[in-house]
Amino acid sequence: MILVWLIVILMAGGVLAWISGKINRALPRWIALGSVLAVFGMTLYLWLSNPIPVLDSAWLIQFNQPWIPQWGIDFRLALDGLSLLMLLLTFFLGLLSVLISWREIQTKVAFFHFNLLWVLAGITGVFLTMDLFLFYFFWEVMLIPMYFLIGIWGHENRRYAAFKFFLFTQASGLLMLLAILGLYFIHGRQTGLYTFSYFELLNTTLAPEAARLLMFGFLAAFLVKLPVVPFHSWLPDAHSQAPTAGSVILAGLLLKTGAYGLLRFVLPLFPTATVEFAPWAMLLGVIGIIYGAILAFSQTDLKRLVAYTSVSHMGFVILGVFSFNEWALQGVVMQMITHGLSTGALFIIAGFLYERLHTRDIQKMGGFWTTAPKMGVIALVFVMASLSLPGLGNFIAEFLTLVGSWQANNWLTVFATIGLVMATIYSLRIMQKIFFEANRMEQALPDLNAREMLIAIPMVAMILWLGLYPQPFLDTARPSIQEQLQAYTASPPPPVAMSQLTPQVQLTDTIRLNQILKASRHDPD
Amino acid sequence: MTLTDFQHLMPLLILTFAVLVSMLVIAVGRNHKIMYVITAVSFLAAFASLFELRDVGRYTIEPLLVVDGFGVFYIGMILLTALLISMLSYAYFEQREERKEEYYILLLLATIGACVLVISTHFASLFLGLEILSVSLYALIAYLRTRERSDEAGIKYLILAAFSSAFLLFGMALVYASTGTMEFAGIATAIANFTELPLLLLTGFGLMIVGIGFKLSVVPFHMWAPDVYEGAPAPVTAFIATVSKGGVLGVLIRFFMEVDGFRYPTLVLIFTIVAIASMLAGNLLALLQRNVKRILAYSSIAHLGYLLVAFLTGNQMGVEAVTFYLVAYFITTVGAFGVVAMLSDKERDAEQLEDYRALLWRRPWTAAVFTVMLLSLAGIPLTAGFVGKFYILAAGVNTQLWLLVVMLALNSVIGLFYYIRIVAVMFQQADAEVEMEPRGRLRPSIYLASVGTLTILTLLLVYIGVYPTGLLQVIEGMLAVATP
Amino acid sequence: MGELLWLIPALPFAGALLLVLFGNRISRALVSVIGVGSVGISAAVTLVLGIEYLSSRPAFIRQEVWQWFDVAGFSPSIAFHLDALSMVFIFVITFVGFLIHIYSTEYMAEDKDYARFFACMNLFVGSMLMLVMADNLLLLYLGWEGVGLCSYLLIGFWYKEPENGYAARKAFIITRVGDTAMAIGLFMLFQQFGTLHIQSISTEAAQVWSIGNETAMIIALLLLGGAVGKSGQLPLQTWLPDAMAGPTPVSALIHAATMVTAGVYLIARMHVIFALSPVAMTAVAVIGAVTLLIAGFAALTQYDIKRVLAYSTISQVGYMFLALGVGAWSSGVFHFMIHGFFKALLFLCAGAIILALHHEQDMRKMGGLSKKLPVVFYTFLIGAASLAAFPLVSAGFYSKDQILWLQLAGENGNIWLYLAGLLGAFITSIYTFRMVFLTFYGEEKTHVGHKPTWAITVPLIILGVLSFAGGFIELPHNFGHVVLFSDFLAPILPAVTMVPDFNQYEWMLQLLAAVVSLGGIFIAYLYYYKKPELIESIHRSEFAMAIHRFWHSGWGFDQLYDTLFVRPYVYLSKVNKKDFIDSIYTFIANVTQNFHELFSRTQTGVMRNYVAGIVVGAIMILTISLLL
Amino acid sequence: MSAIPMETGLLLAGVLFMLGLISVMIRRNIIFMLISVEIMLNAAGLAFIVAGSHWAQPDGQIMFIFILTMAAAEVSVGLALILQIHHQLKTLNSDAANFMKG
Repeated sequence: MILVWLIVILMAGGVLAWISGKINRALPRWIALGSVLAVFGMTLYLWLSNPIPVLDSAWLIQFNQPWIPQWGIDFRLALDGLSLLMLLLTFFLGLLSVLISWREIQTKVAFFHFNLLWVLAGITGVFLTMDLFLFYFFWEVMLIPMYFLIGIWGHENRRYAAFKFFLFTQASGLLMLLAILGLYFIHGRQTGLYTFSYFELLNTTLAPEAARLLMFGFLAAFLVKLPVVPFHSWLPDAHSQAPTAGSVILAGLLLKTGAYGLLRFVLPLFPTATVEFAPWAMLLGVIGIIYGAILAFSQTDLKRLVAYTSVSHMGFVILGVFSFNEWALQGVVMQMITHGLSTGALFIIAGFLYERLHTRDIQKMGGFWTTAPKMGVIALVFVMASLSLPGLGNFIAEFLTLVGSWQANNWLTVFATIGLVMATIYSLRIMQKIFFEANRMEQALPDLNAREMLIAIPMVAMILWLGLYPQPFLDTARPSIQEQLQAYTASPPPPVAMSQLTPQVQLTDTIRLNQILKASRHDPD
Repeated sequence: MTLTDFQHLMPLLILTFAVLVSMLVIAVGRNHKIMYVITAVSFLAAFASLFELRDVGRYTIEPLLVVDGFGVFYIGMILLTALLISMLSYAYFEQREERKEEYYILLLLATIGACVLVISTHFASLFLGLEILSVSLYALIAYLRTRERSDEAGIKYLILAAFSSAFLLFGMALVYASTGTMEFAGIATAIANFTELPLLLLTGFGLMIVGIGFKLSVVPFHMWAPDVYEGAPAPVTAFIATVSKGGVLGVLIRFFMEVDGFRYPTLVLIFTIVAIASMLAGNLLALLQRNVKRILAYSSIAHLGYLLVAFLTGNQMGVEAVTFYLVAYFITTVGAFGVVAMLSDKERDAEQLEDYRALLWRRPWTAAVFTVMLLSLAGIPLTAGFVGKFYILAAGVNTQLWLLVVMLALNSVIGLFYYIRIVAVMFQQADAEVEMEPRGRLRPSIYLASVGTLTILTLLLVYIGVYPTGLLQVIEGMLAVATP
Repeated sequence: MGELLWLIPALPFAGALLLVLFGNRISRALVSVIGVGSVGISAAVTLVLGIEYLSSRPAFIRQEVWQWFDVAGFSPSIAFHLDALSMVFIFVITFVGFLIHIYSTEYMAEDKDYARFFACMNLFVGSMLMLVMADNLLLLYLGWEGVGLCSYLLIGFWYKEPENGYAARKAFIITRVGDTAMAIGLFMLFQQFGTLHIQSISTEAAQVWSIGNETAMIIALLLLGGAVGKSGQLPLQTWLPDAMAGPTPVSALIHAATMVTAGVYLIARMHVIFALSPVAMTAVAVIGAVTLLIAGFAALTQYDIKRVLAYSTISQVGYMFLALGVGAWSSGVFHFMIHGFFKALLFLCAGAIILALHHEQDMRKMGGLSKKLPVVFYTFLIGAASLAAFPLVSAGFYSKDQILWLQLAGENGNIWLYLAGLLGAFITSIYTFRMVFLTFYGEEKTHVGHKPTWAITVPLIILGVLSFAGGFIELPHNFGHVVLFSDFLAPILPAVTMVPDFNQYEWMLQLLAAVVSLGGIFIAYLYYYKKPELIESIHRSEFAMAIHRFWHSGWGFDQLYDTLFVRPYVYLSKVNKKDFIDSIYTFIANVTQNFHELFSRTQTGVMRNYVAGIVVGAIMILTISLLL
Repeated sequence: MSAIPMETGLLLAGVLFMLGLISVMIRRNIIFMLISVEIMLNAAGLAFIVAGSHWAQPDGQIMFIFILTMAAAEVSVGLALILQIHHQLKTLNSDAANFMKG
């Protein structure tokens, strides 16, 4: 039931916030803060009260209630480590979103918070549901409020951005719906049991051709959401036009639903088709890493720049997912969390700057370190996170991903690693243009105030924690990752498929590694 | 005709009686409110009489009509829709000084026509139903006769409808000529004996499709729709978009299921082309349109295309999908036009996009209702439109009509654009020059019925969107007996 | 023992953290106490541990602070490893670091970002210690990147000047190129061994691979890539001269004594892998030889005193690589230590001069400082002698001579490498004393402002003593034969296999080296003190000036990279700023819109057209139904 | 009784239908368009009668009566509308009634 409460509290809070706007302008903010705090507290409690689960049951809590029995649709929620982590991230960023909007949003406050909470509710649903119909349902539910957030409270070009965001995600989502339906009927014909239950559908045996088509249906939605080049073009617009809270949620959470979908659905549902597609997917990932990095370098709109860095960073996710090993997947999960934090933080800093300067053009900025050293330090931390400096969470994520992807494909990993150099190039440009050099503005930039520090400090603390002691997070994710990988452990991805794409470095002792892996897998520690 | 026959035709009789009473009342003295109450009560009564027929099974009134679950459900749908439309009409017509009372008579008559359509099993009853509907509509469309557009729409609809009726009739004649019967069942038997369909019959079917296609406003017979939608008063537009089309679609389904037209690749091909063309043309035409009523017209063209997808599956699931979608579509369309009607003033309807600018801030609840309606049309979850679209897609995937299904998905995206565009206009900031409340309005109490209706519609829409099980059960239960 | 190990890096980190959090709110004196004190205590702890270590002589001491993470058997720890090799490095880092911190209190006294400076310096010392104390390569990588960050922050310390920022970014990016290679090396190592624990890898590699193994070669070359980037070796050396944009103590600590030698540490640390691959070894040696020559020639032509020293650093690190490349591990490390002393000394002297001359760095505007700044002069002279390998009395002579000697005496040596080293030594002494003569002799050209006080002079003197005496812990066979240093390292770093019966030539080679060094000094004396007109004659020759310009620009590497990489990248980025993929979608949208307009045109509003539409539809339907 | 073959009768109806159709297409005057539509309806009626006589059933003729009735109703409404249009547009040219388009 607690899972249902999470969603219900958010939705009810949203409605309440909307209504309360009639009474008092500040009330919606407090209601929103209260509801997010409540769900965050509940999730934290769940996390702390559940010791690291043992291997054979990845699922911590399940909730099941028939919904549309005619079609085999249940209101089925379930929580495992992966979902738990995603929820923690969701509510953490949700909390920050409420806080950063405290001063930024001054028009239609009540409706803003309604949308904010409903986006969070939709995202929560996506991370929790184990019924494919319900999944699609939530997948769409989170879009509308997001559309409003961008379209109403966004910057100058908000309508265009909102449209683009909506159309891209909808178009891809519909393809996923077709694939879900295809899977539903195939499974139904096979077993006579027509159901959208994730757990049942996992047992579907698919002809290779069908599997491939269905996989592409799912991929369409997730790759657009992630986003993978060449489906990324909604993202820079949406990210740069959204209000700060919107950008944080977009970059921090909505992109993660794509990654989550890949992990949760694509991997276990289509074990053979994914292996076939893996080299191409990894190639897409690498292209994304490099392409995003190159484009980020030349952007002059700060939020647009950060948006392209997201494209680049999300390339690591798909690279990792299609490596099919635990290191890479742990890296992916870490990347989801750390990227959520670090990019969210960069957007927040962009928001702080925008509030003070009313511009996002970095060519007009410069020399802010002199007057705003606190902001400078915090920006520095997250810029460094974005170029994956060791000691910060992003490094663990990207290093694990690359270690894992190296096992799968050498050359692509090499190019992905080169992406780190490019990350350095664009990241340092951010620091240089904003905080260093001479101040081009007439006015002095006020440093962060107490509220802003309250937002920034937890993020710095989190990113350091994730960088120095990520084990609690890794432990939480482990059982579910192993579950997702079950179909792959029996047969590692055939090297043949990879050598078709790229010449391989000759390696002599790969067998040794496998032995080590096996040994370590049996070892509980 | 026996007494039981009359019992089974009770809803129609109630409506007919209401028409007669209305005429008498008008003869005695004009009173808008009384007429309005009579109409609403008669619709309610007719609908209530349907409960008697709920478990009717299949009752045939030889040779013209059949009352079965399918028919009862569709009649119910039509009656409720007509009721809702009449509820919305009151405020709309109250602010117009013209004679308002005959409107309700025409509305009742048109509803009777539609009801006859969906229970007809004979060309004659089909024709009669259709014409009762059409002729009433001619008058309804041009009802606000001082408006140029109303007249233009009326004459366009009249000429074109008569023109298409000629096609339909000629087609019927040819089918009759080649089969020797005008009963659906008889035609089915006759066709079953042919190894290959004779030319005459095919031509007949082809011509009939023209006539039916016109009423459904599918491509390429759709061109009247935007003009008529624009010119007609908003409630009448809602009526055309829902009741008229629903009735025709009902009889089409009945006829096709009866003769099992899905066996003939030619017919399937024609409908496939029509469906795809309707989806594409409808959505593309609506894309940058700035007149809301025209947008809704084009969108209805597209929606008929979607419906045809489910129709083309040619099985029980398809019929259920069509029916479910129709319910959702009816609610949504009535709701949307209801909003249009509510925002209209006595000079003109609120049809330009500009009229909706910043509506969300001026009249948040109206805007919210309209947003929900538009989202339902777009097929976004939490609304009935989503479940309906899902049902259609499911039916399509089930029958593996991949081309149609993919086209549907693609078109949904195009469609999304213009629905969202209206939503975007509503939450735009108001320009300083635009007056917040431009027009003098009636007493708020007059709008009570409209507001209530819209609220009900919205709640219904969300309810079905969130919990469609109930409606699904009803549809499955009612339709199970109907389809052979 | 060893419980205190974690304190060594932790103290500077704590200092940095304190300064970041409260630096702006506390007095300068307190900042100095925290900044200098943390490193000082760290140095003291090092001393305590070092004494303990020397007295008990364990193979190594390991301390695990916590397990970093554990993913499917990949379980690196935050753990420290102390053995002789890291001992040497820790010693240099903490002590030289401590001295430079003291020095900085005076050098940076006027700067308003005093706290930020010390925060970065402390952070640097901490990261550098992390690097050399790490027991696994991932932690090493953490330190490795950490020092890169600090280097970036400190080069760009005076951030108002865009050039400084440029230099800082250049340093970070170019070293990151090397780091990337190294990271790939780590991936491969992990794939091979399932761990990044250095000891395990070293033990296993020796068992699993035979000499010449291809994988070992690739890994070694990749690690070399990292080393080359960090140590400013060819082909990634171009960042180091520009890095002189930072404050001079930074140049002394980071870009001379410690960080740039991280590559040396890495190779020495992973010597097992390198030893397995002759190709990689040759690459190391050749890179070292070529770099030391190129940088030497470039140093000859610089006017900026710090740039001379920067090129000299590149060149001297080249010697270390040369040593490592022939398997003379401990000689390389020995030279690192000595170089750390004298180069820090030289930089600090240069800093004192620059401070005295109001931030004037051009040697052409210096001169006659020997009287004005006597302490600086004499300590500089000691440093210069050491750098030029002045025979017998300078530490540099012993460390460099050992390297040159092993080029011939070592089994892996090569006459060409030897000659390159010898030539390098000759050039070194020329440019070193060019510097001495230009700066301290001749007439005074700029007024001396700031006279150094104790905070500057004491570190100079201590480093001067070390630069002089440091050499005596390792003396050649025929000359005292003291092997304290290589003995100390022997458990970790194997000795060079010598060519048999070669010892009798050693004195000849020593003599040659001495002659070369003195010859260089003499030439510098001749050209830059005695007969400056000789320089004039060079300046008149077109050809000579062309070469001069070429060398001055660092052999044109900057221009080359600019053309090859920087400009294409920037072009590619700028030209696609609007993202051409976006235009694909715009195109689709436009096509849809065009369709809309096309279709809209059919809705003419004219009834007869609608009739025609129906007729066309009817004809189509009839055609289909009749033809099919 | 030598019946006219059904095909011939239908052909006649078809021709009539085509005539009506073509004149709807080429006529601009709304009244003439209405008349032409009536011709088409009558063609359909004729076809019904022919078919009915072929099958020797009264159904065709019944249908024709229905059609006549309907046509009458339609014409009455139509003429009223045309009057209104003429009142407003001062012309019966159907092409003039094109306020609504796009």
